[in-house]
Amino acid sequence: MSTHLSALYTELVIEHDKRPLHAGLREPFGAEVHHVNPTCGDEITLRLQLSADGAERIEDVSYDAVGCAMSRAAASIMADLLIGRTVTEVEPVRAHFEEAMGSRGRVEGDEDLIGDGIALLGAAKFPARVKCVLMPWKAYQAALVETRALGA
Amino acid sequence: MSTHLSALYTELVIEHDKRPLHAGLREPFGAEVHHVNPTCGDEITLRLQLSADGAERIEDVSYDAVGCAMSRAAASIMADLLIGRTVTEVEPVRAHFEEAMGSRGRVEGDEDLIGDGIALLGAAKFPARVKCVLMPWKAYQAALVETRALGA
Amino acid sequence: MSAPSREFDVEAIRADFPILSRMLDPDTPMIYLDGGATSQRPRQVLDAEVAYLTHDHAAVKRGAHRMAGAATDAYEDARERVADFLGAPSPDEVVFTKSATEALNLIAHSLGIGDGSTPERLRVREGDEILVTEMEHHANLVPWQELARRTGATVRWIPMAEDFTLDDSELGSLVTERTKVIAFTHQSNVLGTVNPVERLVEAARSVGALTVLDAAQSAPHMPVDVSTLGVDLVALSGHKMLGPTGIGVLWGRYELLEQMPPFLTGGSMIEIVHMDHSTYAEPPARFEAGTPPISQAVGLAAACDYLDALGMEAVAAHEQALTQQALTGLAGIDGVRIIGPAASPQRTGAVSFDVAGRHPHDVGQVLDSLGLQVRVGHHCAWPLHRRFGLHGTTRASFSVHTTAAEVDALVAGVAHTVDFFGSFS
Amino acid sequence: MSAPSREFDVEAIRADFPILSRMLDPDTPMIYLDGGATSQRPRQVLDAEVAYLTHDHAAVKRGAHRMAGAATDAYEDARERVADFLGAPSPDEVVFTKSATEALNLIAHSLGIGDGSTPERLRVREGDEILVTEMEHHANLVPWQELARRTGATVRWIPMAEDFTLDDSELGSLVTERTKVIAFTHQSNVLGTVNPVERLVEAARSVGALTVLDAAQSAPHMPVDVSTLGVDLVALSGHKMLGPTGIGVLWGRYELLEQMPPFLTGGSMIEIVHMDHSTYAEPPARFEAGTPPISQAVGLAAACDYLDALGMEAVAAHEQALTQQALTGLAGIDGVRIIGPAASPQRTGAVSFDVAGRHPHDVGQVLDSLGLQVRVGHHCAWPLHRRFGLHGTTRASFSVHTTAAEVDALVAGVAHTVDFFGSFS
Ligand SMILES: Cc1ncc(COP(=O)(O)O)c(C=O)c1O
Ligand SMILES: Cc1ncc(COP(=O)(O)O)c(C=O)c1O
Repeated sequence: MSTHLSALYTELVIEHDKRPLHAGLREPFGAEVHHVNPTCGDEITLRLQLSADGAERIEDVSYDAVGCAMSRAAASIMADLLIGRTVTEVEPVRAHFEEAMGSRGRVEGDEDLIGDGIALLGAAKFPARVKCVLMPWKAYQAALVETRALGA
Repeated sequence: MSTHLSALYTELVIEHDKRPLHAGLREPFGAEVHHVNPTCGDEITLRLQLSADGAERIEDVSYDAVGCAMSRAAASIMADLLIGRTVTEVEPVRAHFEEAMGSRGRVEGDEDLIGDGIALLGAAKFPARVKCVLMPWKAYQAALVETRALGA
Repeated sequence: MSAPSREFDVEAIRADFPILSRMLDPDTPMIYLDGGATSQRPRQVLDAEVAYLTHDHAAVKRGAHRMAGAATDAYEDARERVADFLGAPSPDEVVFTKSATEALNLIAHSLGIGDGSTPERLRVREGDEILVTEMEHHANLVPWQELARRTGATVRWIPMAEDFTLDDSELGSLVTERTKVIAFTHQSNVLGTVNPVERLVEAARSVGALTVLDAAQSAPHMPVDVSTLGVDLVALSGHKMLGPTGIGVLWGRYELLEQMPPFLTGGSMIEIVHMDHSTYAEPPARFEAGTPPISQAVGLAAACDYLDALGMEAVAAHEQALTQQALTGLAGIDGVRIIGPAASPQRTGAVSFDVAGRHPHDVGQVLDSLGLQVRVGHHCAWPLHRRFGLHGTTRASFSVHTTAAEVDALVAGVAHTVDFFGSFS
Repeated sequence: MSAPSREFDVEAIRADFPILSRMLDPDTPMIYLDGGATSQRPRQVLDAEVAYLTHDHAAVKRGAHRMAGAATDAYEDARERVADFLGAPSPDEVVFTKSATEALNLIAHSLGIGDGSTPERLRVREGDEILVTEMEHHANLVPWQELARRTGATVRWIPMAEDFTLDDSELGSLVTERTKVIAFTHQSNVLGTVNPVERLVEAARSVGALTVLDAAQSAPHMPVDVSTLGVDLVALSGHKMLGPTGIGVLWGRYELLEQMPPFLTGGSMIEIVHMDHSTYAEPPARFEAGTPPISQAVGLAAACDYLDALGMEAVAAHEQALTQQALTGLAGIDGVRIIGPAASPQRTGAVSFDVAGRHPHDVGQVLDSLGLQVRVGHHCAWPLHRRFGLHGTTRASFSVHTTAAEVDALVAGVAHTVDFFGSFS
């Protein structure tokens, strides 16, 4: 088996794919978005609930993800990174993860920031997979914009 | 000067271009057609008058041709070949001329049939010029169809 | 494993395709099983294009100089070559487009913009119906949806039967006096299903509807003869039949093309242009606005030469054998389900399958690690996948250069994939 | 005769163009002066395309396998390269089409098919006006006529002044609140006239009209920087700028592309497809239905590399010098009249002329016998010719590989032509 492959499908990724964290669609939520990757047909429905106190604490991220192991694992890991932190706190996490994923392997990835997200960076060398892994994050960003718009 | 060129622009062609036979638009006529070569913008307006006796004798071919020397000479030579003969008589002339023009020089051309038309066959080797030379004949054919339709 | 036919020397063919010697990793040769998406080009096609470009290139149809003559000859000879390949009665029935997609868009747009001078048969209007099938590639579906949106017509479709062929049991009620167009694919790019052209043509004729055949996935794999198929308009792609990208073909009966309004407008398709109005040239020029894909036409003609030298019957036989080999091999793997009519001997070109519990993207990734280049996803036939409750499939597609050994490697690779994912606790 | 600039080594450039060594007769070298119709390709462009095709070719954007990745990278890198060549702020503003003609048709169609969700600015409707110029190539005129016909809008035009530049004295009354689009060429393919982009953009802005620039005849010859031109949409052809046929470019401001409805529909431009409706992807994908001209994009990127290595300022200076040399030489021949602004130092690329009493076809024929490949006729700008009472002109056009000696040969050839026809009694 090629080393590429073992870098992609780690035990951790398969574990997140099989038993995704925070999966399912829950109430309450501030906004719900639906994203599609038109090339492969993958879909994610994502709901975001922020605290009402103005601190923008992420009280819940719930989702329904149809897709490959990488994309489902990415959603699981993301939800776990987001829940309980404020939007401001997770912004550097998101930014670093996106940068590393887009770097084709040049940016190593800081485990202190992105936690289990490290396990996904094997996909950075496969441009077709980068989209899979980033789709949940794009959905989160869109949900954030929408939540703010609805709240305003 | 290349031999090709002298085969194209013979004294005879230039003479027909300068002093075209039967040029101008005259009455009476059975049908008038207007043809255009969209690639070079050449135009011919052609009128055809057949005898009223059913013999389809070509009593007059009158025309106004805007175009290169080859196309103007072709109109002049054609009118001279047509006038006074019946449609049936000139059909072999037309067919042979068209065949020789389309043959890229393979068909020699029978002077007994096409008379001065022989002088135009130098153009057969230049695909772009074949259209110029055949345009008056196409106009004649269209005018014939129309004359018959109007007469019917 | 069935041996390739004696006459069909795959190894000699492979030597014509420079890209086939590519390695993906130092020890992983590339096994190209994605000809259904785009084919590779034999050296003969590359060379024809380069020879044209280094010797005869100029603008076509617009020049009096000798280079323009040479280029025009090359381009028009290519049109004759393609007409001949398709059995078309005249090269004037062959329109060069940029792709099968453009050819289908051309038809769908042209049918929507006629005016009083256009025969009713060639005008899709409010209340009219366009009949497609549930297995269409997006290229033969979305343009019709858009035509319907613009005109107020309705798109209806022949549904799929469980056996992955068309369910034409309701054909009688789907084809009505309102049906203006029946547009369908010759061979499904996913299922490999070959559609019953004759039956659909007959149904169309009974109500005076036009037939539009998407031959993008048949022309590369089996004889396609427009003089016997009975359809009115045909679309195909150069790049799927060993030719260049950037060129496609619309074939149409001349008497129809002659009455169809132009789609793209501009240079070379006009008769007379004034500032406030223009008139248009006869087909095929009417449908070829602007500078056409000249060198690509030359390349496509060389691809026709290449395929005809092999013989399309032989190509079909070769690919049918590979297809049967793949179907048999894959069906023997636990958890693998063939998406397509497994028993059909006619089918060529492509085999799609589902691996239970595994997303096709993951399947494709493992196969890629073994050098196997297969396509995954909905293959631009999303409604078809939805119909069968699938998000996507994995598709291996075969070409003239595919060997039985490569099909064996595919089967082994899929078995390995199942094991690989099964190995995680 | 002005010497070519020191840095601009034309002989070295010529060595890159294999076709330039072609002989037309055993003693007649080919002198290619028809780059305005289509340019020739340097070896670097041919090689880039062949390298891609023999090493990386696969379908783009649709595959998970490594070949698809390589092909997608090649294609998207080409988009970045073209964006960079044009000074575009983002590659997402670059749409690959099949030609400048398709790019202009795309715009004209898209502006005609919007619905309630499309901003008014991007919808041409009954009563609206489209302003063009009297010097437009048919590609930037006929699509607007057709749009007007389909929508009930009106095409108006800025007329020509006697000096072969635009007569913009009535611009104030031509540009009104009804004007939705001002479409004009950057440089005339016949006259060489360079239009006052800034003034026209200003006029358009004053009424909120879109500006569409036809850069087919400027991009190959002078720097074209969309970030400073101020126009909204730009069309150009690959094959006129040393690149392949079968590829063109539409550049547009992203905020406009984002709101424009798609033109061609099919695979790769969709978001979701159902049998009865579909939604569409973001630009540029939205405007690239079907398999795009992949190897052609790679070739075009190589052409951009080639031109940038020479430097577009240097290219412009080289061609301006040749143009001035030709203008001076031709003006000295009795009976020859320059059709174009003889005094303009900006103009590059093309010189058109009329030989008194001689049809351009006959002029071109004599020049061809001398190896001089020039174009004759209306050059797809029929209304312009009609305006000046001409049935056609003879046009010599210059490229990076044109030498001062070739321009001398042109001038001598035209003098010879006049003598030749004068020699008949
Ligand atoms: C059945 C079918 N029709 C149409 C097309 C569109 O072909 P192209 O992308 O060359 O326009 C394809 C290929 O993608 C296809 O498989
Ligand atoms: C000014 C101008 N616009 C548009 C075009 C059309 O370009 P293409 O034929 O590549 O579509 C041309 C070339 O013929 C041109 O000269």
